[in-house]
Amino acid sequence: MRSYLFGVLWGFAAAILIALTALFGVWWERKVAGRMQMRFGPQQAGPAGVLQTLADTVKLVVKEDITPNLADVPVFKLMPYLVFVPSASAFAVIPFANGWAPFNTEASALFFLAVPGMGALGMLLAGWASHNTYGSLGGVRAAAQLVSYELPRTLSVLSLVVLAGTTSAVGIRGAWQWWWIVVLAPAFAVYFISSIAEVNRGPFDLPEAESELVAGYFVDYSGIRWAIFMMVEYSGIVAASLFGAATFLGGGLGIPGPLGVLLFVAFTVAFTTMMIWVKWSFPRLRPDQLMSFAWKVLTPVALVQLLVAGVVSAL
Amino acid sequence: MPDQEFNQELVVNVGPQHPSTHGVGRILLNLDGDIVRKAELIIGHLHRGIEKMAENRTYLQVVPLTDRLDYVGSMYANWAYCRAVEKAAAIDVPERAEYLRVIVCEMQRIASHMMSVGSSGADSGAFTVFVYAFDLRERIVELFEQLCGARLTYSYVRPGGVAFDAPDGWADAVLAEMRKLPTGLEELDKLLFGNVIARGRLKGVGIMSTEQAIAWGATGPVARGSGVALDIRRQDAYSVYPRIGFDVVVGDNGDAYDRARCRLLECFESVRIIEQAITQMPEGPILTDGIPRLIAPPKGDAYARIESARGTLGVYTVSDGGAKPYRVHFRSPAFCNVSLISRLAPSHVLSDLGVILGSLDPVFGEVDR
Amino acid sequence: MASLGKTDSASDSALGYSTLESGVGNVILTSADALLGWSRGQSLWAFPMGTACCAMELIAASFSKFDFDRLGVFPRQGPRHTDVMIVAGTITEKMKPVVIRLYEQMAEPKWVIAMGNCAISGGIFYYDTYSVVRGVDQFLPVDVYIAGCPPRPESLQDGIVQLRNLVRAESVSPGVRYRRRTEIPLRTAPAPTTPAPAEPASAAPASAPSKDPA
Amino acid sequence: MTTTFAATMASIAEKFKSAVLADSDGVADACIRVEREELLGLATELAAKGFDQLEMVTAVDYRDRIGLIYRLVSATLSASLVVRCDLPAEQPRVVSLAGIWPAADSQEREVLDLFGVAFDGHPCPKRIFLPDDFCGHPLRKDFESPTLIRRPDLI
Repeated sequence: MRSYLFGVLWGFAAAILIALTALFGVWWERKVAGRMQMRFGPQQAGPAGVLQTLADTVKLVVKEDITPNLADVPVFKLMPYLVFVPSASAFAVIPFANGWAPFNTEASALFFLAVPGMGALGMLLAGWASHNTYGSLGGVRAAAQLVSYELPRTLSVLSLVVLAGTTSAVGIRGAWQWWWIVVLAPAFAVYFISSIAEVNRGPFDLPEAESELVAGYFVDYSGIRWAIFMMVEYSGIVAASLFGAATFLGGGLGIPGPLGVLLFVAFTVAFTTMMIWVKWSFPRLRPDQLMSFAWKVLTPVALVQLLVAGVVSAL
Repeated sequence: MPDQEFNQELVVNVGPQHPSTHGVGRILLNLDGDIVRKAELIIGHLHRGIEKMAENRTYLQVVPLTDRLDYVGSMYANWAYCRAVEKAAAIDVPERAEYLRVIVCEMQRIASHMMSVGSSGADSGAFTVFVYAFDLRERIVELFEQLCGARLTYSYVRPGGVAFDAPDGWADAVLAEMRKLPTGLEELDKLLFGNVIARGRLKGVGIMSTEQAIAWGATGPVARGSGVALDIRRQDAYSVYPRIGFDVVVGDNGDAYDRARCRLLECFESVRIIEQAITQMPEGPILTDGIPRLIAPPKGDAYARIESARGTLGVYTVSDGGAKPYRVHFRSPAFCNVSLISRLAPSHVLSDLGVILGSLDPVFGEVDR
Repeated sequence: MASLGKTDSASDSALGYSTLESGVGNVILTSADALLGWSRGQSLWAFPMGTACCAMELIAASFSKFDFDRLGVFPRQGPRHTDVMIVAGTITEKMKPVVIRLYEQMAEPKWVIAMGNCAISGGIFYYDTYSVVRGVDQFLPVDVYIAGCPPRPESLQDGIVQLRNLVRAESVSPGVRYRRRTEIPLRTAPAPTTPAPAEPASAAPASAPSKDPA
Repeated sequence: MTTTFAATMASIAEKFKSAVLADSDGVADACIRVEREELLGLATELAAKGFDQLEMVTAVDYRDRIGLIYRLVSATLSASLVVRCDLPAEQPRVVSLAGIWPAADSQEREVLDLFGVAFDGHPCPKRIFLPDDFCGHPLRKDFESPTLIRRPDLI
C-alpha cells in the first residue's frame, strides 16, 4: 500500500518536475539561441523574459485544439499522451541523489533507454492519423530515426554497465570512478549524439524539419496537444542531460554534500546548453546521411568502446 | 493491372505558402517514397501585371514599378529600365551618375547575395547562417537609407542620372563599411561552407552541366556555377565597368554548393569594385539637365540589359512617340532560373528540393511580374 | 513586470477603449481576463504570410537588428500553431483562396495584421491591374493595419504592440465588453446599427480599425 | 559586324528567300524578319550556326498584327540577333521553338498566357501566370476586365 501511495505522490511530483523542466528548457533555448544570433531573447514578459514560457503555455492551454475532420479521431487524440508517457516515465529511474532514485529497480539503466523508444510509435501514428502528407512523412522519418539511433545509445550505456558491473542506474552512479571519464569519453560522445537524435533535435530534427515538412508529425496539432509534444521534446533534452550527468560523470564527480548537487545541476545545464548550441549551429542532415551516420559511424565506435570497456574491466 | 495502381506515387503539394519556396511559388511533387519523380512548378501567385500597368504610365512613373519587380535588389531593376529608356530617347548620363550607379548596384548585389546565401543556409536547416547573412545585409541597407531614404524600394536611378547626390561623408562611410565587410564574409564562409554537414547537404545536389545551363537559359550565378563564364558586365562592358578591374567567379561542377559559393565569392569582387569606383568617382552633376518631364522617345524599339544578382536582366521597350511606353517587357533572370526546378529536382530526395530551389535563388516579384 | 492584473492600464485608456462597464464581471472574471489577456498578448506567435517586398521587412524584423523575439513574437510556419497572421505583400486573385484557407486553418483566438499598402488597399497596384485584390479586408477581418511600402520593422513592431493592447482588452465571456470588438462586416453583410461607445483614437503609424465599416 | 557574323548572315539571307535582313534596330546587332512558315527552318539553321542562347521571347500587340520577338545571343560569334515574326491578330498560331532551345519553354508559355499566341508542339501549352479559368489575354490592347480600374490621366 505504501509504495502505491508513493507512486501516486511521485506521479504528481514528476508531472510538476517535467512541466518545470519544459518551462525552463523553452525559455533557456530562446535566450541562448537569441544570444547566438546576436539578438536578445524574450525580454518583456517578466524580468529577462522569464515568464515568457508561462505566457506561451497559458495561451496554448486555452487555445482551440483543432481535430481535422479527415483525421482518425481517436488515434489523433490519443497520440500526444502515447508520446508523453514513455518519455515522462524515463524521469522515474534517473539517480538524482547518491544511492537514491525514485524507482530503484534492478535494470533501471536499460529501462531509461528502452521505454522512451515507445515514443517512436506515437510519433508515427500521430503523423499518420492527422491525414496530412507532411505529417505522415514526418511520422515515418521519426520512426526510422528513433529506431536506428537507439542501438548506438544502448551500446554506449552498455559499456558503462560493463565497467560498473550492474545495470541499475543507482548502482552505476555508486560505482563511479574518476578514471571512467578517460576510458568512456567516446562512449559519452556517442551517447550524447544519439540522445540528440532520440529527442529529434539539432542536426537530426528531420521528423519536424521546419524548412521541409513545415512542422513534421505534429503539423496538424494545435493548442494543448501541440504543447504536450513540445513538453516531450524539452523534457527529453533535460532527461538525457540528467542521465548523462548522473551516470557518466557520477553525479557531480562523486563528491558528497551540497557541492556534488551543485556540480550535478551545473553538468545538466551544461549538457542542455550544448544540445541547444548544436541545434542552432548545424544544418540538418539528409535522411540517407542520417541513417549512414548511425549505422556506419556511431555503432562501430560504440562497439569498439564496449570492447575497450570489457578489456579494462577484466584487468 | 493490380500492381499499377498499387505503387501510386504520393502527390505532395509544396504550396505557395511554404518556408523554403522563397516566396509564393508552388511545386507539385510526385514522390516515390522520399525520391522526387516529377516536380511541376506552378507560379503566378504574385502576378500583378506590371507590364500592363507600365503601358498606362509615363516613362518616369514606371521607375517605382521596377522597384517592386525584384524587391531584394531594386537598384539594378531601376538601372536596367533607365538604360533602356536612355537608349530609346538618346539621353546621355553624366560621369558621376554612372559611378554612383555602379557603386549602388554593386552594394545591392552584395545585399541580394547575402539574402540568397543566408536562405540557402536556412533551407538546409542552419538558421543562424541566415541571421548572420542578414546582419551583413542590414549594414548595406543602412547605407542605402542614408543615401536615398528608403530601405527596400529606392527608385534611386532615374532616366538620365540618379535622384540624389551622395551626402557628404557617405562615400567614406561606404569605404569604411567595405573594409569591414570581407571579414564578415569570411566568417559567413566558414560558418556555412566550412561546416561539414552543410557541405554534405549542398555538394552533388542539383547538378547542371555547362551545355544544359546554356540550353535551358540559365544566367547569372546559376549559370556561372556550372562553368558558363557569362557576365554581362564583362560581355557588354557597359557604363564605367571597363575602367574597373574585377574578375568573373566561375564554379566547375554546377551543383548547389558551387552556385551558392559563386554568390559569396562574387561579394568579394563587388567589394573590390566599390572601392575602385569610389576612388575614381569625379565631382560634377548627377542628372543630365534638359530632360523633359515627359520623356517621349522617337518611335522604335530599344533593349538594354545589365548583370543583376540573379543574371541577365533585360528591358525591352517599344515606343510609339507618345509620353507613355507602348510596351515594356522585362527579361527576368529569376523567371528563367526558377523554371529549371522541374528539370533539376527529379531523382533527388525531398529534403534536397528546398536546397535546389534555394540555389536557384528565385524572387517571385520578378518571376511573376 | 508587465501590467498583469490591471485591466485599465495606461495604454488601454490612451486608446480610448471603454474600460469595464459598470456593474458587470467580478473579481474572478477580471483576474481570469487579465491573465489570459496578458498571456495571449505576450505570446503572439506570427504566421508570416509574406508574398512580396513586405516579407523582406517581416524577415528583417525578426532578426538581430530589430528582434521580434523580445516582444514574444515567434514566427512559426504552420497555421495551426500561430495566433496572428501577418499578411505582408500583394495578394492576387490566384493567392486569395490560399490565404482564406490558411486563415480558416488557424486555431481560434486568431488575429490578422495587414502589413503594407498592398495588403491594406492594393497600394501601388490599385490602378490598371486585373489580378490584384485591393485590400485584404475584403475577405479577412483585419485587426491592425500597418501603412508603409514597405513599412519599417519599427512600425511593424508598433503594430504588434497595438495588437497586444487589443488582445489584452478582450474578455473571456462574451457578456463583458471591455471594448467593442470591431467586427468589420464583409462587404456583403449590412452594417450593424448598435450605438458605438467612444471612437477609438487612431494611434499614429499603426491605426486600430475605426468602428464604422468602410 | 564581325566578318564571320556577316558571312553567316549572308548565307542565311540567300538560304531563306522570305527572310529580310535589316541591320541593328536598337534590340540586337542584326535583325531578321521572317514569315511564320519559315521560322522553324531558320531557327534550326541559326542554332547550328552557333546561336546557342535564346535570351528573350516576347510579343508586341500592334493592334492589326502581333509581332513575335526572339533575341538570340551567340558566344562563339560574340554577337546578338533578333528574329521578328508577324502573326495575324485573330488566331495567332506559330510553331514552338522549345525543341531547339529548351529556354523557350516557359517564355513561350508566358506569351501564350498574356497574348493568346498558340505554340504548336509545345511540351505543356498551359497558362503560366493566370488561373486557367481566366478569360481573355491581358496584354492585348483590346483587353477589357471588370476588375481593371484605369488610372486617371492627371498630367
